Amino acid sequence: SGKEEKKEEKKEVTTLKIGASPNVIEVVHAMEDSLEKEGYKLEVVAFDDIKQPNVALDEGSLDGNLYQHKPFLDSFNNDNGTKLKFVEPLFGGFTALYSEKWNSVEEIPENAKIGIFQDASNQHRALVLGEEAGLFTLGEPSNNGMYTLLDIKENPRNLELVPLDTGGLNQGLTDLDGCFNQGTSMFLAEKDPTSYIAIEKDNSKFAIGLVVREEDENAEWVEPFLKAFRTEDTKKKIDEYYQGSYVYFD
Amino acid sequence: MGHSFVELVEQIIYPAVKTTLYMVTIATIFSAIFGFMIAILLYVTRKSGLHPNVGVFTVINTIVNVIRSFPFVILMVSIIPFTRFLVGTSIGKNAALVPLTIASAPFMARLFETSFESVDEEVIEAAKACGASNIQIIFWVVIKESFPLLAQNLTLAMISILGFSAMAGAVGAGGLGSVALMYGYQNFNDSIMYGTVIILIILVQFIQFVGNKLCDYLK
Amino acid sequence: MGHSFVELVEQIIYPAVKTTLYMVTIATIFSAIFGFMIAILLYVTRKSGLHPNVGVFTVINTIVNVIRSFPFVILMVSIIPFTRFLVGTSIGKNAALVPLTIASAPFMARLFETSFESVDEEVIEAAKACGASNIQIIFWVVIKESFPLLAQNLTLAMISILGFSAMAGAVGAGGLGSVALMYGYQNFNDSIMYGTVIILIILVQFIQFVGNKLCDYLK
Amino acid sequence: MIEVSGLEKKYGKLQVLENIDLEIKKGEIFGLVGLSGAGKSTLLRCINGLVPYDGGSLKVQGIEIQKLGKAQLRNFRKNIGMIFQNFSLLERCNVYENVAFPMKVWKKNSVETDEQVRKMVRLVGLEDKIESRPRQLSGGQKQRVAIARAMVTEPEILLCDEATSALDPKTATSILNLLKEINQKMGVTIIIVTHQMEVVEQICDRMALLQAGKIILKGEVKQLFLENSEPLRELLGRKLTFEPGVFIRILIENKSNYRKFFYELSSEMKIAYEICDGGIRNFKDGSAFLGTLKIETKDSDEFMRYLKKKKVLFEVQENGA
Amino acid sequence: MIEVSGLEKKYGKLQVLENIDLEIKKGEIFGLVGLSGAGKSTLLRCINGLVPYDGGSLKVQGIEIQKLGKAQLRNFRKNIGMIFQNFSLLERCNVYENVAFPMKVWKKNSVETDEQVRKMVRLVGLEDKIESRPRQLSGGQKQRVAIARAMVTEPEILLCDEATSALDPKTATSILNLLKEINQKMGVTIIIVTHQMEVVEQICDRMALLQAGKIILKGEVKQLFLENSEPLRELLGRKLTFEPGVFIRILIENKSNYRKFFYELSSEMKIAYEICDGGIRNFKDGSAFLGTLKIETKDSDEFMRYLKKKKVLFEVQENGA
Ligand SMILES: Nc1ncnc2c1ncn2[C@@H]1O[C@H](COP(=O)(O)OP(=O)(O)OP(=O)(O)O)[C@@H](O)[C@H]1O
Ligand SMILES: Nc1ncnc2c1ncn2[C@@H]1O[C@H](COP(=O)(O)OP(=O)(O)OP(=O)(O)O)[C@@H](O)[C@H]1O
Ligand SMILES: [Mg+2]
Ligand SMILES: [Mg+2]
Repeated sequence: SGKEEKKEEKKEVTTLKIGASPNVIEVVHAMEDSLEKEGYKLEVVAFDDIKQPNVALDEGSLDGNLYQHKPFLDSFNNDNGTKLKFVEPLFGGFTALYSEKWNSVEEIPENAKIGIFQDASNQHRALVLGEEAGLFTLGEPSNNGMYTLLDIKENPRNLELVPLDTGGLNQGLTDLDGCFNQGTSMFLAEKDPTSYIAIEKDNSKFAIGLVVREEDENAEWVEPFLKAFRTEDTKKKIDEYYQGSYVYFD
Repeated sequence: MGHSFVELVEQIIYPAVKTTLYMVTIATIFSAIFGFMIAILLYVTRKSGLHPNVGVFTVINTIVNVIRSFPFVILMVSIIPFTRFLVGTSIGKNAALVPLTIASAPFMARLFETSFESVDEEVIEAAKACGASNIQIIFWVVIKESFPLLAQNLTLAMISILGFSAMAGAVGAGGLGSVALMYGYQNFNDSIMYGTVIILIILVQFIQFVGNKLCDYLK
Repeated sequence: MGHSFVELVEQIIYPAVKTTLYMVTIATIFSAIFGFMIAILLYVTRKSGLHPNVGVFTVINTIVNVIRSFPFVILMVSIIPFTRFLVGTSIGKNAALVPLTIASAPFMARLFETSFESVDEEVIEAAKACGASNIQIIFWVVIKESFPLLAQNLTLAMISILGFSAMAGAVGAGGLGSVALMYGYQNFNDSIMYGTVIILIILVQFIQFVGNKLCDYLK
Repeated sequence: MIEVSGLEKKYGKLQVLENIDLEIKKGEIFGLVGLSGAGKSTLLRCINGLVPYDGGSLKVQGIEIQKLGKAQLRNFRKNIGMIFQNFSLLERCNVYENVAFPMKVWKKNSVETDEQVRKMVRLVGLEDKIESRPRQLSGGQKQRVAIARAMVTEPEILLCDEATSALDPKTATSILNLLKEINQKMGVTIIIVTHQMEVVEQICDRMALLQAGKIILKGEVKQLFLENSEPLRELLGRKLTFEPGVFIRILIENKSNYRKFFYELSSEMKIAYEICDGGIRNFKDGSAFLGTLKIETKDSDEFMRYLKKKKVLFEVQENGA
Repeated sequence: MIEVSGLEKKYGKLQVLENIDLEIKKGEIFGLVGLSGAGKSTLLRCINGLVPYDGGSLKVQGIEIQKLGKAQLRNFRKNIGMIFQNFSLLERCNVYENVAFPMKVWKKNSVETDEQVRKMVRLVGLEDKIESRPRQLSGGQKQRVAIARAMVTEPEILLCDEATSALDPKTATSILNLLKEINQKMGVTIIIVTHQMEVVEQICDRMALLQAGKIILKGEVKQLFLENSEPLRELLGRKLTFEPGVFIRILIENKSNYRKFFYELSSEMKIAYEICDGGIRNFKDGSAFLGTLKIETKDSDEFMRYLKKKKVLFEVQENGA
C-alpha cells in the first residue's frame, strides 16, 4: 500500500487525516485553524477505541494519529509487528487516585474497592501509580512491558480493583472507595482534578504525541503539524476547553 | 503471556463464566417478566386488541421506542441514579442487571408482541364466545397458543442479552464478554480473546439447543 | 463547550445523522438479504422442512450461533482483514457496514426463521398438492403468508442495528450513537449526549411507525 | 327468548343482514337455512355479541345485546354455547383441554369439570382421542370436539353453525339426538344453521330461510316443507316441470299410517296418481311421507276429499314438482 | 388409473389404513364413505403422495407413488387436483390469487391464466368476491374457492374431500353438475369423500365403504344402496325393526316408470304392501324410487314375480327396514 499511498499524498497534500480517541478529541479539533494557516486541512477521525487508530494508521487509512503515549505504542508495535513511529511528545495529563470516602492513601481500608481503567495503557499507568503510593507491589509486566491487573504480586490490603470505562470511573467515585482517573476526565465531569489523594510521580513518560508510519517520519506535513500544535492559538483553545488539565511538552 | 493457563482460568475465566451466567440468567428472567407485561399491555390496548385504548397504547409504545433508542452504554449511565437506588451501587454485576433488564425488556416486549399477534383470531373469538374474560383469553389462549414462538423468541433475546452483557464491563460487571474485550482485545492477548469467545460460543450453542428442544416440546 | 451550537450541528450532528442513516439503511438491506437467505436455508433443511438435510442445517445453524456469540466489538476487529479486503480500509462508515451486516444477518435469520415457522402447515400442504416446487412454496406461500410478521421483525432488527451502529465508533465510523458516546458520554457533555439520543428517539419512532404501517398494510 | 327486529349489519358497503325480524321461543329448536353467503353465520354471531350490528334491535332474554357492558356480555355468553363453522379449536390443547375450556372459564371445580368433560367426550364418541391435539384429528373428530365444548357447560342457548356438516350420517344422527335430548330434558333453546334439510326436518320446530341477508320465509318446519314454496324450492335446487295435471304436495303423518297409505288409496279409490318426488322423511315428531303427487285434473277433487278424510296434510302446487 | 393394493398406514401405533385394495378406473366417479375417523382423508392424501404409506402398493397411472422422485412427484401432482376438507386457502391472497395459484405453478401464460381463473370463479359463483381475502368469506364461499382452485388446471384426477359439505343444496347441486360435466366431457377421474349420500347417489358410479381403516364394502352405487347391507345400514344409522313379514328392498328405475309404479301395482295386483322407508332419489343416470317394502309372507312370491316382470331391481332383506 506504500506506493499507492504516496500517489495519493501528492494529489491530496492539503488534507490530513488524523485519528484520535475520545479523551483527546477536542485537543485535535483545537488545531484545525492553526493547521489551516499552514496550508493543511485537518480531518479528525474519532475512534471509540484505543487500538483501531493504530490499525488504521498502519493500513494507510490515516496519515497520523494523536492520542497515545510511547509505552503504549511500543507495546502495540511489539505485539502487532508494526513499525509505527512516535514522532515527538506534545502534551499530557496526569493520572491520580481520587476518593470521596477517604482523605489519604493510608486510610483506605482492607477489602476496599478501587476503580481502575479498562484499557491497557491507562491501566498500566494506574498500576504504576498504585505501587508508588504503596497500595500493592507489582511483579513482572506481562503485557509487552505493560502491567495488567494480573501482575499485582502483593496486595496487603486485599484491594479489589474494578476495571471501568471513563464514565464508570466517574460514577465509581461515588460508589467505590476510590478511583484512579485522569485529571482531564475529572475536570470534564465537573469535579476537582486536584482533589486526588495520590498522583503519579512522573507523567512525562506518558506524554501524548504524534504517531505516523515509519516512512512518513520525515514527511512534508509533519513539521507544519507540530508547529501548528505549538501555536498560541491552539494552546489557547485547548486550555479553554480543558482548563489547564493538560500540560505541554515543548 | 506471562501467566499460566491454570492461573488464567482460575482467576479470570472461571469467575467470568459465573458472572455471565448470573447476569444473563437474572436479566433474562426479569426482562422476560417485564417484557411480557409490556407486550401484553401493547397487545391488549392496540387498535384491534381485546380492550383497545389508544392512550395507554401510545404511551407504552413510545416508552418502548424511547428505551430502544438509547445506545446501551448511554442507557446504562443515564439510569445510574435509579440503579443506585435499587441495588445501592452503580458498579458491579448487580448494578449491571438493572440496565441489562431495562434495555432488554422493550426488546423482549416487541418479540413477544409479534408472537402474540400470530395467534389466530378465530380461536380468540371462540374463547370470547365461551364467556372468557380478557385475562383468561390472554393466559389460556394467547399465551398458550403462542408458546413455541415465545420460547423461540426468548432464546433469541437471551442470546442478545449475552451480547449486551459484554458491554456491562463498562460498569465493572465483569463477565466473559468484558474479559474478552479487556484482557483479550485491549491487552492484545488473542488467546484470551478467542478463548473467551469459544466459551461464549459454547454457551450460545447450549442456549439455542435448549431453546429449540423447548420449542419442539411445546409444539 | 469548545463548539458553538451551530458548529456542533454542522460539523458533528449533521454528518452523524447522515452517517447513521447510511449505515443503518445499507446494513439493514444487506443483513436482511443475507439473513433472509440463511433463514430460508434453515427453514428448508430443518427436520420437518421442505427438504430436510441434517448436515446443511447443522452447519448453518452452528455458523449462526457462532457469529451471534461474538461480542460486537470483537467481531468487528476479528474480521478486519476481511473488511479491508472488501472495502479497502478498516475505518469509516463503509468499513463499519461489514461487521454490522455480518453481526445482524444471523440475528435477522433467526427472526425470519421464526416468522416462516408461523405459516400454517396445511396451506403448505395444499401448495404441495398443487405441484408447487420448494422454491415456489417458499416464495409464494411461506414468504407471502408471513409477510406481516417479516415486516415487523425487520423493523425490530433495524432498530437493533441502529443500536449496534453506536459501537461502530470503535472503527471510527461516526454516526449518532458513537457521537453520543464519544463527544457526549466520554467527554461528559450531557447536551451532546442527550441531544443525539433525542435524534435517535425520533429515528426509532419513525422506523417503528413505518414498520407498523407496512405491517398493517400487508395484513 | 330471542327477539330480533329490524336487524341490520354491514361489512363496509356490503349489506349482510337487512331488516331481520325473528322471534325464537324458549325451548325451541330453530333452523336457519339459506344459500351460501346469505348471512347465516353473521346472524348467529350477532346473537352472542361477537359481531356488532349496525341497526335494529336484538334482545336475548329481554336484554339488548349491544347495550351490554363488557362484564355483562361475558356473563351473558356463559349461557350461550356456540359451535363454530370452522371449529376454532385451541391448537395447543388436547381434546380434554379443549372441552374443559368453558368449564375453566366458568371456574367450575375440578371434580365437576372432569366428570362433565369426560361425559361430553364420551357422548361425542371421542374417548380414545382424549389426549390428541386437533392437528391429529380428522375433520369430523374436530367438529365433535367443538360440539362437546359448546355443550359442556349445559348452556341455556346453543348456537350451532353447521354442527354436523363434517359428520357421517350415523354420528350426525347421534349428535342430533343428543341435541334433541338436551332440548327436551333441559329446555335448551337451540338455533341450527345448516345446509342439510334432513337436519332441519329431524329436529327443528320452526325454521327461517335467509336470502341475501333477508328473511324471506319462516314458519313451522313441516308446514314449510309441505308448502314447498318457491324460495325453498329454489334453495333445494328443484326445478319446475311443466306438465298437464294437478300437482299436490302431501304430508302423510304416522297417524294417517303413511306406510300403508298408497296401498289403501288404491284399494279404496280408483284414482291414478304419480309420485313425482319425495319419500319417507324423519321429522322431529316421527316419520312421515312427504312428497308431490300428480293427479289427473278430473280426479283431483275426489282425491283431495280422500286426503281430507284420511287427515293427510296437503297443498296444491301451482305447477310442477 | 388408480390401483391400491394392500395399502397400510399407521400414525404411531394407530393403524389408520389396513390392507386397502381398490381399483379406480379412468373416467370414473368414485365415492368414498365411512364413519368419521375411518381414514378417508388419509387415503386421499396417500393417493397424491402427501402422506407416505407404510406398506402395500399404490399405483396411479401405473406408477408407484412412493417410488417417485421429488421432481416426478411434483409433475405427477400437476395432474391431480385436490379439494381439502378444511379448504387450506392462502390467507394473504384474494380469491383470484388463490384460484390462480396452480396456474402460476404450472407456469401458464397470463392470458390463459386470467381467462381460466375468471371462468372458474364464475362457475363457482364468486365473481363478486374475486377481490376478497378468505377471512372475508363465508364458509361455503371458502369451500367454493377451494373447488375452483382444484379444478382450474383441468387435472386428470380430482380428489374431493367433502367438497360440498359447507354448501347449500342448490350450490352443491350446481357444483356436482360441474363435476359431472368435467367427468363426461373431459374424462376426469374423480374420487369423492363425502358424508352426504345424495352426493354419492347423484354422481358416483361406484363407491367404497371404509370402516376403521378397512374397506368393508365396495361396488356399484345403486347395487349397494339396493342391497342395503348391514355396514351401509350401520353408516346410515338405520335401525332394524323386527316385525313379521318379508322386507323387500326395491329400486324402481325410470324405465320401469317409478312414478306410476305403486298405482300400477295396485291396479294390476291385489297385494298389500307397506312402504317402510325410501323415496325418490336422484341417481347419476336418472331418478328412481329406492326403498323398502314390507309384504305379507304369503304374498311375497307373487310380488317378486311381479317385480321381475316390471324389471324392477330388488333384494329380499333378512329382516327389518
Ligand atoms: N369479515 C368480513 N368482511 C367482509 N365481508 C364478510 C366478512 N364476513 C362475512 N362477509 C360476507 O358476508 C356475507 C355473509 O357471510 P356469512 O358468513 O354470514 O354467510 P353464511 O350464510 O354463513 O354462508 P355459508 O353458508 O357459506 O357459511 C358473505 O357474502 C361474506 O362474504
Ligand atoms: N397427524 C395425525 N396424527 C395422528 N393421528 C391422526 C393424524 N391424522 C389423522 N389421524 C387419525 O387417523 C384417523 C383417520 O383420519 P382421517 O382424517 O383419515 O379420517 P376421515 O375418515 O377423513 O374422517 P372425517 O370423516 O372425520 O374427516 C383418525 O382417527 C385420526 O384421528
Ligand atoms: Mg356460515
Ligand atoms: Mg376427513
